[in-house]
Amino acid sequence: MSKIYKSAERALDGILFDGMTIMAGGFGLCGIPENLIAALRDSGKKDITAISNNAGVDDFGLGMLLQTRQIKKMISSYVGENKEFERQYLADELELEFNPQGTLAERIRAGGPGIPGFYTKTGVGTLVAEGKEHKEFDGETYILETGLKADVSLIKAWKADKEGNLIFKKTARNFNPMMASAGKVSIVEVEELVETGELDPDQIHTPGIFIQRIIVSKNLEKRIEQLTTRTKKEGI
Amino acid sequence: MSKIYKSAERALDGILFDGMTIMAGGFGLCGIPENLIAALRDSGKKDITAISNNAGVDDFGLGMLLQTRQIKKMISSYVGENKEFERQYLADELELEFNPQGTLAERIRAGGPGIPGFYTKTGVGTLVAEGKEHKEFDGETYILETGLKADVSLIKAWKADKEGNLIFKKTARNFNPMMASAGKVSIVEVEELVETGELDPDQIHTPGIFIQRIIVSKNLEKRIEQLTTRTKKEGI
Amino acid sequence: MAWTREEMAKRAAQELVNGYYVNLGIGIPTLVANFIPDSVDVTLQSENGMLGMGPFPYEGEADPDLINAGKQTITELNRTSYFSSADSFSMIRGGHIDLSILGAMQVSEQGDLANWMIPGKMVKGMGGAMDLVAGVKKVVIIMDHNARDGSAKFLKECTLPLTGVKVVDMIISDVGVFMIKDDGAVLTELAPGISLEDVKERTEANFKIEKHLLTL
Amino acid sequence: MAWTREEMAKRAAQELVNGYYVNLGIGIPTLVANFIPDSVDVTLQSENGMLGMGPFPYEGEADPDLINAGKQTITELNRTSYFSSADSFSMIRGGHIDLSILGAMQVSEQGDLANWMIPGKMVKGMGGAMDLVAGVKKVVIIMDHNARDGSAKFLKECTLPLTGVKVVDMIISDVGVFMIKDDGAVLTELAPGISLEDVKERTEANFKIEKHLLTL
Repeated sequence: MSKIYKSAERALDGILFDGMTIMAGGFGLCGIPENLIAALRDSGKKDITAISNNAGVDDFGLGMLLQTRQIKKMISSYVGENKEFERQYLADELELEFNPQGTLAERIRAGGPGIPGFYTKTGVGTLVAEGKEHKEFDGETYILETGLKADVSLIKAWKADKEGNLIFKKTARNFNPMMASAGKVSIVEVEELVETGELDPDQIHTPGIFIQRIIVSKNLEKRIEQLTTRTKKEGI
Repeated sequence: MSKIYKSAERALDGILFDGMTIMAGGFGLCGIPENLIAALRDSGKKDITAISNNAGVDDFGLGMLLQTRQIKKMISSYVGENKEFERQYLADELELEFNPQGTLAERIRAGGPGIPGFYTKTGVGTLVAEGKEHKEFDGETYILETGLKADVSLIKAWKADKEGNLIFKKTARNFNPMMASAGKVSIVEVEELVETGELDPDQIHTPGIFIQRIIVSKNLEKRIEQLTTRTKKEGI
Repeated sequence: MAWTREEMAKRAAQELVNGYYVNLGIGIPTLVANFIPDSVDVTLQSENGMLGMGPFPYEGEADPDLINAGKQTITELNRTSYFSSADSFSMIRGGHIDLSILGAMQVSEQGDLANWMIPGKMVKGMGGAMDLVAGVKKVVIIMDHNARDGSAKFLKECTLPLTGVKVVDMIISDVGVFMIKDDGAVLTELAPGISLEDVKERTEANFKIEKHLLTL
Repeated sequence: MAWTREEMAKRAAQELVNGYYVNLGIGIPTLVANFIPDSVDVTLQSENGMLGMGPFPYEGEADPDLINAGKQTITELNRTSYFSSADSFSMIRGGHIDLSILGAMQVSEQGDLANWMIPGKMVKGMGGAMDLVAGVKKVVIIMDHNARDGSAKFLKECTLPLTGVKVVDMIISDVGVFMIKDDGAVLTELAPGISLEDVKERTEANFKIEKHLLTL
């Protein structure tokens, strides 16, 4: 019953199909499952609905799946960094559903506990509210948003133990924990795999119950999208 | 702008009123804000609506506020351990709203992000569903539950830094993190107050933004409700 | 010779499958933990916020910050993780727990369950039971087949307030085992010394009988 | 002599109050961090999952796992905590952030905001802007008072798709400061060298004028 797979390719074996819905963790290029995205590209599966806050850049992250035209629809909050995305969208080759970032995070979070819908005031009176049920609570208007689940969630964590208990690092956490809970099958790639018992049980971000398969990342690039620095002279 | 108060009494000063709604963390007697509950009792404030998974025992936990008749209404999932509770309830002196434990946890969790309502399948077809809106999602029936907020949340954590960043210990975590987010004012009592910077920023369970006031617990009793042990001979 | 409580727990333990995440209710279901075969590795969830529940602590080693949903002091294991009640019920209601074993006051032939409330008596609350039956993939009930007054507990319809509708997959009682499927209940096992006639007499629910039991 | 971008950011920094939790949008709002008075202790939230955002890293010390919502490499502080996107927006939508400073394409005199979409052009998405304006206690807009073609951006009604309805509390533009209250907008400050006539000419929105400005 080991959850550990030798490669991203093997970890995806038998669970992919055309027309599937995937979630991929990350904010920009930070905390993205690089190996798993590459293996999904290599699988050639198509007509994918991809739920991810962003769409990567042209040659990295989910951008790789756009280049190969494997993605039919994106559900995202911001896609500014990707020219091929723009081209496909303007040519009507790609469906796009924009969600406010907090609504997207909460919709994915709702997938974990099986909450099919919740009300939020985000987007009331905007295009986002069109066609959605409106409801008043205590005199204020809210709109109904639905929970999201994925056939497969692709997760990036810092460390895992062999049970699939996960720890994320800094802002690479972002959407990963909720996506781990919202996937029918959730696969994680980690920088370090440790023995069960090495992680402090009070400090586990995602308990192993949410993780079905584990791989160790190979050749992580961890590309920086916008390198901003100061020189020592500048002080703070 | 220090969040640190010298005593539970001072930490509650100026924010209590008759008829208020409080949340109190804990599961059974595990992870309850002992000092804060005692100070709330000493305040004499009455007609309180108390949201807490349990109602303590006769002379400890929220049971102390029942003895003094300060609680008008309890919202709980299980109250089996309290004879005074039973007496007041059967004598119609106490209102009681039972929520399924998961529904209660999610209602409190919804308070943090300001979600006024969500759908769940828990309780469909039972007394819990009576009078609640029913709605179908993908052919399955769910009921509408509302989010909960408190005027004041009483929280018990293991450690805090001076910013109010919190770490909980083992199963004493339970309802505490959600209640911290759902309180208009959230007050924590901790076993240990550390300097800001001593806690690992990746390992903070409740960020300080949710905590307005901090005290260090005095004379914690940490009563055990059901001591169950094995002898070394028995092995596992 | 109907099954004892221990024998019922032992029978329930046969439902455990390697790799399962399991939630055991309070009472007889707790006993199931004592009968998990060595060859089967399951992870016990406690709804107060723990995955990977260990045995009771040794005398003198109990930690007040470490209890299970029955409020008993327990221990942690290598694999243990702790989390909030909200995250705990994400597991439970979201369908991430494979199996829950619970007690019952009444079960109907459609799989309705009543196990939290007797009108007119003091009600302690449903705790996590409604969430468990709503969300867990497979729900197994362990119960005495009849109430103390001899009345049937496996009924055409429950008369007590429900915990959940069409949620029970299997009943293990002192007289045998019933599977509850979409097209009705089926008696699949008999406790030693219990006859089909015994079961029929002591049961109000309609049920089919699995073939091999008819040839006994 | 209208205010420069830095001067607008500096004016916005005056809205920071000791103990505030603050979210700064991308663009000019980011500059506000450079003008926080030493006497004011605020905690910056970044919606990708960080509270207590520090300055840019020194050269050679950037960490790809540590970025802000603008995807820039940053650093942590003593007080920093990291959390998931869901927890981040619990803070934002739940009213736990005291102040957000954002850019705008258009603002209406009722406080409607448009800052994410121009029909017919490629839309990049609203990111966290709709959540911020829906949930944060006070929303301050920094913007050029007029578009590049000279057209007004502070309008009777927004013509672009909205980010939020009645959400803006204050506008800091290069010509001055407006407060937006329940009963309408009020011009409360003028940038040096800007006259009331200038503002009226460059603004479509109706606004009142605070007394002391009339006596200038």
